[in-house]
Amino acid sequence: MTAQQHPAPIEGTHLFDGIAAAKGFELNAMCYSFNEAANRAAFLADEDAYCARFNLTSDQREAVAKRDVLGMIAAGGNIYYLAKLAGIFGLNVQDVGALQTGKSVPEFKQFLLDQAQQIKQLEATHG
Amino acid sequence: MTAQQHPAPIEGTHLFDGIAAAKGFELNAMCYSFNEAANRAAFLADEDAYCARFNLTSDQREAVAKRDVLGMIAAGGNIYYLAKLAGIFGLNVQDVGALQTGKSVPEFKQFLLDQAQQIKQLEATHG
Amino acid sequence: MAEIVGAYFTSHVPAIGGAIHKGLQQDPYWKPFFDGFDKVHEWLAQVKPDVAIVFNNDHGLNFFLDKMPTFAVGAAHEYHNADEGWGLPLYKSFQGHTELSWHLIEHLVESEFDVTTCQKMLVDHALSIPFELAWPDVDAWPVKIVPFAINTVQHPLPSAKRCLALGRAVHEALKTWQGDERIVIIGTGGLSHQLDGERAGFINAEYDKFCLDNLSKDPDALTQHSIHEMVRLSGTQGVEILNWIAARGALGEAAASEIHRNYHIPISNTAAATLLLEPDALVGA
Amino acid sequence: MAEIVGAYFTSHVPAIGGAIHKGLQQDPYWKPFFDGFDKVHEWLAQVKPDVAIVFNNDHGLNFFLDKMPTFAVGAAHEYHNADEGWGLPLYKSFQGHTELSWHLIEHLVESEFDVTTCQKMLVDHALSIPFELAWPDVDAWPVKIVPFAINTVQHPLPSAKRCLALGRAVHEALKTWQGDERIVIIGTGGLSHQLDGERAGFINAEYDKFCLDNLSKDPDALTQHSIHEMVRLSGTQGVEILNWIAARGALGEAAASEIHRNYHIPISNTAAATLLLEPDALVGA
Ligand SMILES: [Fe+3]
Ligand SMILES: [Fe+3]
Repeated sequence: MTAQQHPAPIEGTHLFDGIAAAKGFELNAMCYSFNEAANRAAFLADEDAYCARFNLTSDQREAVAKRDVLGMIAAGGNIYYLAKLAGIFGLNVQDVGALQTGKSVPEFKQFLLDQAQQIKQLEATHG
Repeated sequence: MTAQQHPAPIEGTHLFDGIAAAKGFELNAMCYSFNEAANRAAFLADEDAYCARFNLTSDQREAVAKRDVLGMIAAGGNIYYLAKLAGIFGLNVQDVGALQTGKSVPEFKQFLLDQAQQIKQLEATHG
Repeated sequence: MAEIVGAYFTSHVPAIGGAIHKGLQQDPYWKPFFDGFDKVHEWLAQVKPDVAIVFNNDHGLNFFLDKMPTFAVGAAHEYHNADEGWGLPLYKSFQGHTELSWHLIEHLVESEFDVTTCQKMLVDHALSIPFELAWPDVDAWPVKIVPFAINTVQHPLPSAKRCLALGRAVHEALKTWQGDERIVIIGTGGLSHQLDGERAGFINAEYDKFCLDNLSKDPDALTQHSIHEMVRLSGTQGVEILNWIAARGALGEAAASEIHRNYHIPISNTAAATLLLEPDALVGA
Repeated sequence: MAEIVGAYFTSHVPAIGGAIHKGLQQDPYWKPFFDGFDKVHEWLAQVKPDVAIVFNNDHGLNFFLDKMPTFAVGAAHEYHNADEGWGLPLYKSFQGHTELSWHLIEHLVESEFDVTTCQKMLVDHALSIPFELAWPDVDAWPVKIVPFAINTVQHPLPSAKRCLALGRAVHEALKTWQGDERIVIIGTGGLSHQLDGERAGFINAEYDKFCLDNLSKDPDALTQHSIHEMVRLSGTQGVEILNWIAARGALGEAAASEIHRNYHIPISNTAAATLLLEPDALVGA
């Protein structure tokens, strides 16, 4: 099918291609619904009922229940939509980054700050 | 703007271009809503209120009130959406054709039947 | 290895659905049109397709002016019909072939076609009627589909040249498809007709003949006319021939043979046509 | 005669909106980023644009997977922000320039770009934040807009080459526009960042420098990488550089001069950059 055309996978990276999208449609549809405040409230009021309404697969339902971001991605979730679900749990992109990389949130933030060193290295190389 | 790029107009023909679409958006949006039976019923129950809800322009409102198809087109209506409005009035595409060409419905139907002669003419020419 | 068995083209006038529903196939008004399908049934029974790639146009059911794609490609697991505004009985649903959809989409975007991908898509009479005509007595469609919707509503429309190129890019994509399906290409709509304006009822048999004569052997001939010229020649809705042109492109660049043609005036406001083409050489994918 | 005054590029990280809202511009974390806008304010006050053509990407507000366009063009009278899922204060609305939108669309479809036209379109932080940064103290935006949304969500994405060509086609279209506006081109998003997966937090200053160095003089250099290579080099969301590439194309084929650059790591999970380019020759339209 299409996989054969793809070059080597990128470590720790999951391209949201057609195969992922076909798998993740229900989960992403639920997350997209969270653009509306009433839907966020309905999810918080009865998470099971809300997930059932969107026909989540069992993998998707389990990943949502566990707040398992990598599990959601494995089940076809796309980060742009998942970010709306994360917002309901009060999680920002650093929290989500920490969850996925196995770091604590302060560690993940420090990891980001440390990357400023790349600029100094470049300046040293290129003058 | 874009008009200058266009070749000579086609008699009796109104291209649904950007200028028409920008003018007709509200009317077409109302007609598109008629895909839902509840909306068709709401229009029939209170035409004025329904038109007001979609912010029709006065030209659009007048054309709808008069069942004036050419007026709707002049006000930016597109036939694919207008056909849904026509359906509410029980009008099919021959009725709409008659309204636009100033023919009676039987005359318009005969006009269509008569065009079968084009085939005989072609056969006479091409053998 | 997948095989392209040929292409089937037909008009999709909504009233045809009503005639089928009422069983009017032998009525004098309808008989000359429906009689053109005996050969289609025979051919389909012979070539036995299991996938259809369908080029059609939406009539204000799935797309509105808020988001009007030039080329939309379905990538849904299933496609449902819905009320088009007239409260008519709904047509049967279709099974999608999502893997093939994404294979085509991958190739099309790589080939610089800027398609809109639709993981949900309602289909209207333009897709259902050609199927009702082709397989009149089935409970479920015998083929899975990949539907393409070409913008014939909001000008500017894609040119005939661009639509032919879209079809040909689909053909190229099929060459690298690893499945073993038997694929039929379908183009729907037209031929000449005009629903709107003082010229409503316009029909042009000469231009229709030009299109029908050239589709098999020289489809590039149809790309000589601009959209404006096509509207002049075939009417505001006659531009649905764009679906036929794209479908012809999907059959490949090689010449094809016309194995059946029916042309009748009028069905409703339209010059109605049915056409079957077979590729001259067996087209493996 | 319309004039293209130059191009303004910036990251659009949602957290920037929060920092503006809380007045954190002088906070040590934010200062190195916000200080990069003094020059932008000065430049805009000098070149006084009244129309902006903006290349950005939707983040799941206006588009969903049911209808995901490769290239969408706004043709609305006005564009509103809406709740993106976090219940944050809404950003100001924008006035559209529908005549210019349709002029561009006519040219683009004629040039075989298969755009999706949007007569209603919600805009998200990707459009609003660059405006909040550029004109921080206005009650209403001083420019009308024509927004372009490039698909950076659903793979396959359009290639860098295709996005550059899209921008260049916009530039060609501007040459035949009869208005007398002063047009600024805007590209938003990036630079390198990755929100998802085990590689979340990935940043690549070397690739960002390659992009920034080449945008002015040799934007074609950015088209050497496939989308897959771009994800590898810049992260899953770093592909928002596609918006910058399209915007650079709209400035024209000629070389341009970099008149300002700011680059800072990190803003949120992102390498944040701000860039101003001016065409080397005055570009009349
Ligand atoms: Fe049609
Ligand atoms: Fe972004």
